[in-house]
Amino acid sequence: MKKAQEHTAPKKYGMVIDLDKCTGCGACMAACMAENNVPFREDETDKNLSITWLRVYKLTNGKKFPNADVCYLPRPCMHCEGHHGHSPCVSVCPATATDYSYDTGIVSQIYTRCFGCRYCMAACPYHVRYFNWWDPVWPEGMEKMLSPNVSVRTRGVVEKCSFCFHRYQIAMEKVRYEGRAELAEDEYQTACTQACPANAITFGDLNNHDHAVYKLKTHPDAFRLLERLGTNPKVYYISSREWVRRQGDNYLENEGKVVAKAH
Amino acid sequence: MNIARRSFLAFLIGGAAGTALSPLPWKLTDDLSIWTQTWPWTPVPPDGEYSYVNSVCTLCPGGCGITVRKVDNRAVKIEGMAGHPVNDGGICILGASGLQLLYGPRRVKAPMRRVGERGEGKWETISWDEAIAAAAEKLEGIRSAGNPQGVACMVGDRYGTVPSLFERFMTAYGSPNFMSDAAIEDSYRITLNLMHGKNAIPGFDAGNADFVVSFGSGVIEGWGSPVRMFLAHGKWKDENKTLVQVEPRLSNTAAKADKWVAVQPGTEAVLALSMAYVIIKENLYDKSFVAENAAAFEDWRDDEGKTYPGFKTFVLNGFSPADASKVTGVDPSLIVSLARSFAGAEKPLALCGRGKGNTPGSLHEFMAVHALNGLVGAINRPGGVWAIDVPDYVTWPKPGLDEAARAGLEKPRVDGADGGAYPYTESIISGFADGVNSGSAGYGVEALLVSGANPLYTLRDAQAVRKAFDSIGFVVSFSSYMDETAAQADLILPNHTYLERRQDVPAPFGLNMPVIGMSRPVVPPQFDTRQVGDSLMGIARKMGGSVGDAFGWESYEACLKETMGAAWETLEKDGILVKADYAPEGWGEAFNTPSKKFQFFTGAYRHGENKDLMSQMKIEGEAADFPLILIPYDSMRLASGPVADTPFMAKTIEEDVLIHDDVYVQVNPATAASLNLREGKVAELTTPVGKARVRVHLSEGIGEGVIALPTGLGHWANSKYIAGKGVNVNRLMSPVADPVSGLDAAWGIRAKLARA
Amino acid sequence: MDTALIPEGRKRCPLWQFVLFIAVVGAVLLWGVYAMILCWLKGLNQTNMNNAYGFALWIWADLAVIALGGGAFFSGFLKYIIGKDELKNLINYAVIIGFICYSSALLILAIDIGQPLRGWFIFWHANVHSMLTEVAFCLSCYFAVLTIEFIPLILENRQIDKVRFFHNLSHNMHHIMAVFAATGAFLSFFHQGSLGGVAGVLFARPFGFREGVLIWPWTFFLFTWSAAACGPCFTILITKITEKVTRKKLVKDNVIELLAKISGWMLLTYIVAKIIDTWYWAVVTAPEAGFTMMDFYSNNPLYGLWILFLEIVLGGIVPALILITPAGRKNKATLLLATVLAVIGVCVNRWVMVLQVLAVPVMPFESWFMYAPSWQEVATTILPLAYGAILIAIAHRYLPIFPQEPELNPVEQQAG
Amino acid sequence: MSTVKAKDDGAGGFIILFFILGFVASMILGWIVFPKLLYSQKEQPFNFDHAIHMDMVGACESCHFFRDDGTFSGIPKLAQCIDCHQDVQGFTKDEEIFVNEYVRNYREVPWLIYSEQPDCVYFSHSAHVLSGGMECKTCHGPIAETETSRPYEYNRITGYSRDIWGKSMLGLKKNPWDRMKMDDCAECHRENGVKQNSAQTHKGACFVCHK
Repeated sequence: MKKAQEHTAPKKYGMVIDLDKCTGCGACMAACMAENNVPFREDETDKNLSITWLRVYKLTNGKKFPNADVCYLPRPCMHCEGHHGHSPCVSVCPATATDYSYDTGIVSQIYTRCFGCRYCMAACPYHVRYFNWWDPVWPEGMEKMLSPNVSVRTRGVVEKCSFCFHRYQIAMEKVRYEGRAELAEDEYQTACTQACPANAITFGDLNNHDHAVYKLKTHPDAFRLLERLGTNPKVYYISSREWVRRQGDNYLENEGKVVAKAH
Repeated sequence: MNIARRSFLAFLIGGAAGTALSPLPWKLTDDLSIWTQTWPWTPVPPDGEYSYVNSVCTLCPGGCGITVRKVDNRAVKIEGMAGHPVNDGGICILGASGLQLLYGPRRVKAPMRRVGERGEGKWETISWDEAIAAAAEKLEGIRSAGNPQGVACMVGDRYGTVPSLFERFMTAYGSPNFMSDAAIEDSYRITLNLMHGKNAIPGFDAGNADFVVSFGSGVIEGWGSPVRMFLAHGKWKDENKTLVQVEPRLSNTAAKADKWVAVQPGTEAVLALSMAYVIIKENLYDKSFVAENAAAFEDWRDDEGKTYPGFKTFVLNGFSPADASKVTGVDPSLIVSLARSFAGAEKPLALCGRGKGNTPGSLHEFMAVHALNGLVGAINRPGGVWAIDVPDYVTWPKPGLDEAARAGLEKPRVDGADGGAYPYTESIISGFADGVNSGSAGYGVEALLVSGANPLYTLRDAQAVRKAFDSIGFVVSFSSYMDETAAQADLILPNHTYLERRQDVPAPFGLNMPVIGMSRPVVPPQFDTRQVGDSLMGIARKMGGSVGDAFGWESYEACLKETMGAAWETLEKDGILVKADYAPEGWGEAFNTPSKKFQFFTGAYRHGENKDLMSQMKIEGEAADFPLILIPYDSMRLASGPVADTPFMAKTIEEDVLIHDDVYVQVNPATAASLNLREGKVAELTTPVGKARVRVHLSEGIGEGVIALPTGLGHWANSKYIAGKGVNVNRLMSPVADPVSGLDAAWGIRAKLARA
Repeated sequence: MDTALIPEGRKRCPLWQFVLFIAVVGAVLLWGVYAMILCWLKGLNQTNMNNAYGFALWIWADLAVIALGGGAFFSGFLKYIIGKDELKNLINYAVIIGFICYSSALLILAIDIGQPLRGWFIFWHANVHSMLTEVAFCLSCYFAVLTIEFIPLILENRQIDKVRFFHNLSHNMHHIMAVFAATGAFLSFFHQGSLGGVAGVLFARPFGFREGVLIWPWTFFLFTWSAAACGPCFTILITKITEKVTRKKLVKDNVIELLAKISGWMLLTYIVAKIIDTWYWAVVTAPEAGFTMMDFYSNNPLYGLWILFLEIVLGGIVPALILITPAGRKNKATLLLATVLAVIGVCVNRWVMVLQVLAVPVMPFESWFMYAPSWQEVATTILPLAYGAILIAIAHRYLPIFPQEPELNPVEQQAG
Repeated sequence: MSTVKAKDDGAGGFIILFFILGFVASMILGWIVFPKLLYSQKEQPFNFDHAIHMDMVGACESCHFFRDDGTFSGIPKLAQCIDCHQDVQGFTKDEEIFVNEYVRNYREVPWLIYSEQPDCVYFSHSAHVLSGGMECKTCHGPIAETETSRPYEYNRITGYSRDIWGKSMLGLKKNPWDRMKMDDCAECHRENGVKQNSAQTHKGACFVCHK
């Protein structure tokens, strides 16, 4: 009665962000918010209360005028693989509301399962997890632009970037309809990747030799955030500036220059 | 214990046991938890059929192609249109959040007439017939009283059918006071007019340049067609091309540039001319271009035999790196190396126009920078500046004029754009307020039509603009949103938003090919609004006579279709019309100056102000009273044109820009220390035209004595998500008329900062 | 008026005094209840927590009260398992204090979660890998045990005891109490430990993370140990306060001293282990993540080395030394000082393991996160104190908690 | 002592009676009254005869089809019905209502969907029907054979269709379509080895069925 299940090689979706190209324009953030029904409030200036699945951080080199320099660093969820899928947040969730899939490498968050203990937020060093301190309210009429593909969250739950997993689901509908086995690289791209006007973000399967990210992650200037903690994140950054790469992790004073690592 | 009590206890225990064995507690617990998962007040967006509609974004002059994702009849997301010649799938933050304007809380939902005091926010909704009649009656009254010139009109964009309809209306009606929002495009147009002899807008083949010197242009902060420039920037990074940013402040562009040249503010032209000095002195310029296709490089003689110094003499006599260094603060050796690298590059390109380019600039500066392009021959060639003819598809016959119209059109303009002072300038929107307030035109302004512009917010010296508005008896706004100007209007005839209307979108600024786009209705009109072209035609027809006769089209769409002619079909189908095989005119044919050559030195320099060039451009205020210089800065995350930030954009405003309702002013730590100010402290910022409450943010990205405020804040009308936050920097600045163009060339203003 | 309810042979203050006390403390309680209702109705936006401080005052309060409530399981363990029979004179009170602490902890947790109506998901959809799941299960089970331990005490009320059924029930329950005490000790070992594990397993939070054995980080054992050490100190402290308030001696000195002595040695061994743990963390664990110890104690307005000194020296070494010295624990003032210091020490430890963990910037381009609780958080944290005071007052008035009380405070036979 | 007396006064039976009374009352409340209170009924806008349509068009996919992007169309929109139903066909009252009230006014019929899953669920028809080869009946039951539309029952607290929990208050099911809770999805997925890829549970990962 039932046909064979979809048996395809496990994917490991990841991202490479070229910080040299990133202009800090924020289009990725807006695209992410629009894509994922992210709520907004009247005062969003306290960034510790503001929900931005993709947050663009501003890094400074700490030097004096005119040697000062800044660099923007977009920070989505890192979808940490940790050690064999044990990302910092997944294992701590008491209700299995967040999960790591060996099939896609995506760390999921199920808002209706989450009961808001916020342990995952304490566990995540990247601050990618956001709590809904308020019930979301859309001004009258604006709920028309809500996407049916992403659940609207209520007060009291944690939310975070999903690598636009619903886009994967939608893309798979077509793949199945057309009787194909595999998703093409460009069929599943995150909203931020698609929106980035500087083409700074590349997204794809880190396991797939044919995907752009596969090669980019081995770029000599590639690094990951807080790699030393063993989080094993799936978001890579590229920067030609040494000071930026050095801010990607913590180093003791006597530790040498950040050198490119092979991955 | 008595029996009754024990029986009751037994009843309770039995009840508890029974309840526990019934589904009630368990199902209730489960259902209550499900109730919390999607509360009754949590919106559940309905699913449906997905579709995509291509259109053009008109929120800025960038002209990006957009693809709007729809679920049944709802538009749910705006994405960049893949393969579009301008943006190829990319999108900016404003464009991406455009649906928040369409579905936003500040839409004007129907025609409205003011009932309370101006700006009080009391309106009555009226029918379209009433609204059209009210406008027509009032305008007819002014006209029949013999003062048609007393009606002024402000539009946002200069080109396209809608601005042309307004221009036509003003002509037929009999008023010379048709104005459009000014930006660097206007300064560039005059520059090309003077140096190329062309009525053209500049196109920058930026992606193909290999050494770009930007004189304060926010290449990645919204200058030109923003997404196009982002893509070019990405290409430079991929191909190891060089970007040098000349700017007093560490902008994002400066940070991303390969070299940031921290110049004294307002001295960019000096630096450009000093680079020219090195290039000429060291013979690094494009000899063939200069010799064969350029004029006034060497000293020259006019018909009467009088000798004039050429560009070479002019530059070599005053702009040595050593001298320029004193003014610009840039090390002479850096100027030399910069000039050498620029001239030595295969495809160098120099850009100017500060920040996003929302305000015009000093024409001398534009010409100085463009002369650099001329020196290296970066004109009409790959990687250079191309002169693209202004859109010319609006070719309607002139309207017939009656006596009243003819008389009115004879009158001087209120903004001072005509006559001898500024022969190259069509309109000077920044001069309007002064003209009204001083009555210099010799007649009063009785009515104002505003479409696509938000002058009360975007024009400098907001107090003077407000005063002018207050003196005008009848203000009609055609805005889709309750912006600052609409809030002060007497009558609002709301336009469809760009996602609900069909309208031509002329060439995006900076694109190096002639392109016409067309926006189309993505969703049906959400409210009782009307395409502004139809509203205007309705007024004209209601007025009748020669004014009505000037608009013979059945509707705006009929007008559009007729105007587009053969292009209509392509535009309907693709939303864009591209001349794919377009190539710029060769050097031999490119110039239409009297000499038919590239004019290094033009009449514009003969205003006896050559000496002033070797200094900081003029700004308002005295150094003694105002020891600091305040410069505005632009950010992609802050929409600073007629449209304000969407809620999504407001979310992205950085923590060093705004905290609650207070804006941060960027101050160098040394400056702050001298003023006894610390990080986060509240301070009072005073300029010759206004004062404001700000907070101090210490920044090493700005030099001593200079402070910076972001543009795009300080809205007072508009939605609660952006209104009431920060300060409108236009309120603290006043326009400075450029001596050549008359356009606002203010790049800053003197200021002081004190503890509050 | 309520003399019929007061245990025989014991003197209690006049009813009006009692009612006044309850009224005053009750007002504080109501304030806390008001704040609690605000949090439930309006949500956690009533707090000053934010996305950097997902855990804050409440979780600290939880950890602290559970550590302090550790007196119950440890004295139960000593009495029933080890056989320190003298402790029977204090065990009742230890159980009540434990009951208060644990019920408070559960209440605070119910306020602290974003979706209280879904709180049961932690049991139904339990993730066995999560320390919090372990906490929730053991905490609830141990609370049930404490309730069972508390019930025979209630049944000893003069009027209830008159009912034969209750009398027998109470009697039988006393007999099997050893089983519950053993269960309680076992459960406590785990949930005290898993509370330590809450911070210890956060491998991406270098301030909290500790290595360990199997799935348990060192903090797992340190938390159990410190609860066993400081819980009894809290029991002693509360007993002393009760004695002060009721103006009579309730427990003989030898009982107190025995518990104090055991507590002292526990504390001493704990603090040695804690020092080793801190040292290993500072020189091995943290540097591996790229941090020096001073990274955690500088560049911020609050957390300095002083807090380490307060926790380890003042709150650990000093009370331990006092308590293991016979003179120290015999002297009323030093005994009291030692228990206060030990209580502070363990509370500070719980504070840093919750709040400082989150305050430390982990991404190099971030700065320290600072936090001050809102009044709603403070009120709901004080709520258990008020509730505890009231419960103790009622229990003391109507239940024969202290077996030695009649002996220590003989009442002259009254007329009528 | 009073307690001793009470024990002896023969009130034991009385007490048991009251226990039973309480027990029975609460059982009635829990099993009969509560479900009545919990669920409310709505009638469909008009009756829909699946059987007659099956005779005419032959297969479910004729009306409930996949769109070209692989998404499932679900309940047909007016546009699909209009081909056949421009004018009143046959003589049923329902047909009259449909044509006169909806077709003529271009109003979509506000059908109530028995199998509507909550917002947090992502259900892919293509995965089940196209890749999994499942029949419609497996989840939807023999709806194709029905001639009338049964009333739509929904839970007053959650707003869910009753079909999710199922008719049985105990959650018992005989047929796969009797209940459509997460456990039912998970059970079938487990049996068929569908994406058992969760790092936490080694069962189905959450994002397979949730959004």
